[in-house]
Amino acid sequence: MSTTTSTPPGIGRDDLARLAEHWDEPRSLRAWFTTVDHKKIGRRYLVTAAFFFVLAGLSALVMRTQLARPESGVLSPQEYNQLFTMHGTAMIFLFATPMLFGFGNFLVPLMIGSRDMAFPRLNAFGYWVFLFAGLFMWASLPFGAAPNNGWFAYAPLNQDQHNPGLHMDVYALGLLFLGISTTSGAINFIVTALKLRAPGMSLNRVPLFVWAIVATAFMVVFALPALNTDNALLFLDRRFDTHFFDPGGGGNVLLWQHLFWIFGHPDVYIIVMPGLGIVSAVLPAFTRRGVVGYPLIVLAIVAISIVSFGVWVHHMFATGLPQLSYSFFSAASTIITIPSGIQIFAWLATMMLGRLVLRTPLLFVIGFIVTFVLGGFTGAMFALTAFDQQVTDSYFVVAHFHYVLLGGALFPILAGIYFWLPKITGRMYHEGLGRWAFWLVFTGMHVTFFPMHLYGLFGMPRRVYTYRSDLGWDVGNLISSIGSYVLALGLLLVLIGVVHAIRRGRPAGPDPWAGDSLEWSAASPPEAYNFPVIPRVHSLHPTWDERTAESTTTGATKDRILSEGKRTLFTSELDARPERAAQMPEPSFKPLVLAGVLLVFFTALLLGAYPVAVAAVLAVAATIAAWLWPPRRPDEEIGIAS
Amino acid sequence: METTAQTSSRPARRQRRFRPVLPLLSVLLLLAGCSGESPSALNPQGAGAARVNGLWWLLFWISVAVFAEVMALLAWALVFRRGGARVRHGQPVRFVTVAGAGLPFIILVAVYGVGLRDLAALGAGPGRDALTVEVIGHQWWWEVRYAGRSGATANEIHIPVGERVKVRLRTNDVLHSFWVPQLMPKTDLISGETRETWLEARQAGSYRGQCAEYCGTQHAHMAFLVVAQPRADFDAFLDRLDAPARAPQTDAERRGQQTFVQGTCAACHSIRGTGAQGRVGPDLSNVGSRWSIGAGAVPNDAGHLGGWIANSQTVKPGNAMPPQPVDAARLPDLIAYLRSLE
Amino acid sequence: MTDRGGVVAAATGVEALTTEEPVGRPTGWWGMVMFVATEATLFACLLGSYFYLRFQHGPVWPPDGIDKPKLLIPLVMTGVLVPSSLPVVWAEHGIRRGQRWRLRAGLAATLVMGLSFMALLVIEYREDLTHFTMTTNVYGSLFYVITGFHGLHVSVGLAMIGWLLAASLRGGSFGSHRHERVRNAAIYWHFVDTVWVAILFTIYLSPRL
Amino acid sequence: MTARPGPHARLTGGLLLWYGVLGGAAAWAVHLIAAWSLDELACAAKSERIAGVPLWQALSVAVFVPGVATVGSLLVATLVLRRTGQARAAGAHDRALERSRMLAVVGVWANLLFLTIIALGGVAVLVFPPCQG
Repeated sequence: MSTTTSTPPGIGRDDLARLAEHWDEPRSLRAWFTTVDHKKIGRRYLVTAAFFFVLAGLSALVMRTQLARPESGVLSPQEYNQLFTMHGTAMIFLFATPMLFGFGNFLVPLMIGSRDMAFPRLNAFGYWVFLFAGLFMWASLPFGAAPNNGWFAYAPLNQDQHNPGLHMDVYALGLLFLGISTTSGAINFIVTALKLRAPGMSLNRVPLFVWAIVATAFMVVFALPALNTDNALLFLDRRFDTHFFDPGGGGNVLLWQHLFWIFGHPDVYIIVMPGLGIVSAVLPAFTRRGVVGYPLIVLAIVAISIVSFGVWVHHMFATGLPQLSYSFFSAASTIITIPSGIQIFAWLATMMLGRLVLRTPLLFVIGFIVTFVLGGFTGAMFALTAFDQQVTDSYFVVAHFHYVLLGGALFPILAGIYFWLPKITGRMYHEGLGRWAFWLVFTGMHVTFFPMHLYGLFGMPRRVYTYRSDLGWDVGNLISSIGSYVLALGLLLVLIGVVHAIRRGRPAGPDPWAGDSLEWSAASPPEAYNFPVIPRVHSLHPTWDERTAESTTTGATKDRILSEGKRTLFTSELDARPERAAQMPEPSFKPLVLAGVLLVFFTALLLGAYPVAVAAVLAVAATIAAWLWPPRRPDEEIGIAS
Repeated sequence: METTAQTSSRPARRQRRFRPVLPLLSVLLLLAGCSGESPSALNPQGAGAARVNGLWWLLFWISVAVFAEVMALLAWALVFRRGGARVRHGQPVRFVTVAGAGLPFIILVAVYGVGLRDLAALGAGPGRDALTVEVIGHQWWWEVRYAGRSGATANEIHIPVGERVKVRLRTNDVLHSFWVPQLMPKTDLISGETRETWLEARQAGSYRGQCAEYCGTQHAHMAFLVVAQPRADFDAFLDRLDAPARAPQTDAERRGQQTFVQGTCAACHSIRGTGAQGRVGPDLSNVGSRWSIGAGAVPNDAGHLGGWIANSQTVKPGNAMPPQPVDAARLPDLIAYLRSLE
Repeated sequence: MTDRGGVVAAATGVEALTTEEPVGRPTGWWGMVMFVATEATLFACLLGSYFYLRFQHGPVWPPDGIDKPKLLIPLVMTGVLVPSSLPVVWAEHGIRRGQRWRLRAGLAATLVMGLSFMALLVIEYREDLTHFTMTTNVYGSLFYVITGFHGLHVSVGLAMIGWLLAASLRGGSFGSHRHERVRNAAIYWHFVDTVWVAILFTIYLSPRL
Repeated sequence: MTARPGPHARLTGGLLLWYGVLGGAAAWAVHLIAAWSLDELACAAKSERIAGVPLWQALSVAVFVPGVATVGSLLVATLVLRRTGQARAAGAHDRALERSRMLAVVGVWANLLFLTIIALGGVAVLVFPPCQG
């Protein structure tokens, strides 16, 4: 940083014009279908996931209406069973993960000072597949053919002879289809975070949110195959009479549970981890200081994501396996509490040292701490086999995981919505509406789910469509149902707040919160190229750091402006040393086409039109071949020895 | 920084936002007191559930203490770190590691030890030659058999008070889970396998149990009753299991028996000592004395029984019994006969 | 630096310990490695399921009077598939030096070997199907699904190799500056090979242990 | 310390760092898979021996060997922490140093956690008969 070398003056007008020319996409229908811009794709993920959230939430409201009174007849058992299955499946697979992937898509490139994801077209493809898979699954509901076996779909109830009809075919195929999106998205996050960080952002300067997303992505890469195996074997059992889960043919029903939970427990953290990352991202702006103990939080993220793979049998503590086997998993399930504890106390310490700015995002973070801690207690209780055997599959466990998931994912998501809305839309939300929404959501959440602990302990099993009035469960259920309406009202206010901000909100400016990470040094909403000058990062809080700020103004250099073509900078994996400027791909229809062909494939499998499915496979291969077909270049350019 | 956080004993003005929590906690204690009618795990009546109840209260009070700690720190920050507070830039790593890792570590390792002890206690079942009940799960009812006895009953498990009874669990179809909250935690019924658990009731009485593993359309109506009796009553019950069902006494009952044996009923149900030997549905030899119809779906009285026979699908939609074309004139006799079977 | 103590000291010195590793891999390489990682996990789940079902099943395996799998064809298949990685390596090294003929010849050799593997698989199936099928029992299900799933992966690998060959025959596609796709397809092909060894052990050799 | 490490030593050092960070995790994964699958599958086959070895002995090996590997990983992480601390005290300030130091902190803590989990599993091996349901 010597001042003697000739410092180029910031970025010139002509460079800005060239950047706009290379990166801007026209506002046309064609551009809408072909976009590869991570910000547009991120926004679509957010909106689509929110739509599925509304559907899954309405399912829950109908169920709570049914359960408000004993022996009520709002729903038939068949309807109830489909609704609770769709509620769980959609909340987990179609809301939580994609919503957080939406934040990741929008934010990761901005936070690491890049101009896009590593594979922008793959990113677009991932979104289309998510959309199609979500519609594929929900479309079964009006036909009365929705999955009806609970979100973990235990064998052998998922088998053809016990569960005829398309229900579980929709489940197996829908999740396999969706898995393509989740996997491709995860790989994209990993590669983006490894290779596209701004120069100077070594691993010890990576924002905690990015750590969380990358850890999540690694969990997806190693956990999802277990679910895919399970569903593929299920589909074969149902359609082609194999015997994997059929004890009559030598199969084993517990194989389903092992494979499911090898996926399923990491999946809990796949949902919660980005939420924890959001908390770590929100806190600095509202405490006016960095989060305490950065390496410890990184440790917590890494440790949780690894240990989460070794706790799966605690979901099977009542299946009668040897107690010694249980104890290995009990040990891991107990110890996984410690990294979570470290994070909680690091956040508390941050709040106790900083200066609190009590705005809506911070309110949701506080709501998160209260709720998640309570969910954590019951979670640690489940690690103990003896206690687990008493409360598993009761409403106590329903209470537990709603505390963990609403606390660990929904509250951070809502905090994130208010926090980044100015960045995403360029407009501020209405603070009063935000506070009302918080109090309604917080109150509604606890009124709904706290009583479930009690009637769970009082003996009410989960997944019952009704109950008798002489069992002492009436009052608790009625309170829960009332709470669910309060919660829904609060969430409606969130929606109104977002619409209000987009329509009427005052312009936000690039950095309304005086935040610390790089997205706050981009415009609101960001330009198509994110950063006119890719910054050179000098600290963990680059936007609070003058040297980093200088690197984009008076210290701007040609190799970080990169206005010749649609380019961004690749850097080295651990220490982010600049490697090369890379050309980024142009918009394309191919991601949409490929996702569409896959939709045809899965629909054909569902309906048993196997020749169509085979044709679709060929179309998939052809689309991919065309997608990746190398452009023809002169021999000298590509380097052919004559 | 640690000092400021930990020695602050000034009573903080209670924050509005934490108000909902305390009433909820008091609701917990209140409801725990008046849950007498529930099959509550917090009202244990057997050795297994009592073990877990002890563990629960240990975990509960630990949770209350840690929650109070977290809330106190949060409240402190909210009271003293707003407005004009000056930002401090330390890295209180020791505070985080002691409060977030050290203390939890000690608590968790201790609790893990207690958990192992309790698990071992749950595993210590009755001896080899203990009385054995065989429970077979069906969609959606429980078949109950006793080793060495020919008869069977349904949705009702009789055990002698104060004895540890071995329960052998099998399923005829999908997974179910055997759960009597007041007596014993769950054990799943695994297709293709046999599992074992045990029951022990301290006092005579009826303890409600229910299937806890989702098992299809009527998972909600798959309850059963554990009836703990003095040994003499229990022996009498066992003896009745080997004897033929009570013979019809009145003309109406005799006509009812005829309808049962010659009609469609006998295709699925059996009554000991008659021609009815169907094995699809529950054995009805003592149906008149049972606590409910349809595994807890409705009370066992004449009106509900008639409704059940005519069309059980309105009572328990999806169950395996089709509507019965029983002549309206014959139905009262059939009801009278079945009610007489005690 | 020749004595052992010196080497240990150098490797545990602060400079060595702060060496950036991994480093300098292109995005495509990382993408393919992550894809292979998730695929490998999928095979691990399948093979894990095999052992789980086998040991839960009882002492006799294969059950129901099915013979232990014969080894001749699978060993020939191994002899064809495992060495087929060599021409890919050779081809990749060639194109890095700009030698297009080596790319073409190497890919063609691999393609032939891979296709032979698939042909042998068909022969193997025709023999086996006379004894048992996928629906006979869980052993049949495992046998055909695992080998079939691997066969599917070989087909995908062959499609990649064929695609590379087609692109290289056109010209103007790959050279010493542009060979990332060759390397990525090579990684996938090596993966398919490696998995076969695990399958050979699991399906064909382990029942004889 | 003074001689510049050659490429081979650098590669070894770089990989050693990762052993210090993730060695415990890998060892624990091996421990868990081995211990669980040996126990569940042997008991399902109604046997308390594996290839002639009593099951509890096999399980003890599945606890002990990964435990030792985790201790090794812990020592390496501690070494990196010390070396980077010394270099820092000597006035070095480069990104790679700080990055390695952070990874070493993560490694030390992670290894302690994994060691605890393995040890608690070992306690269970001592407490329970292998196949009690």
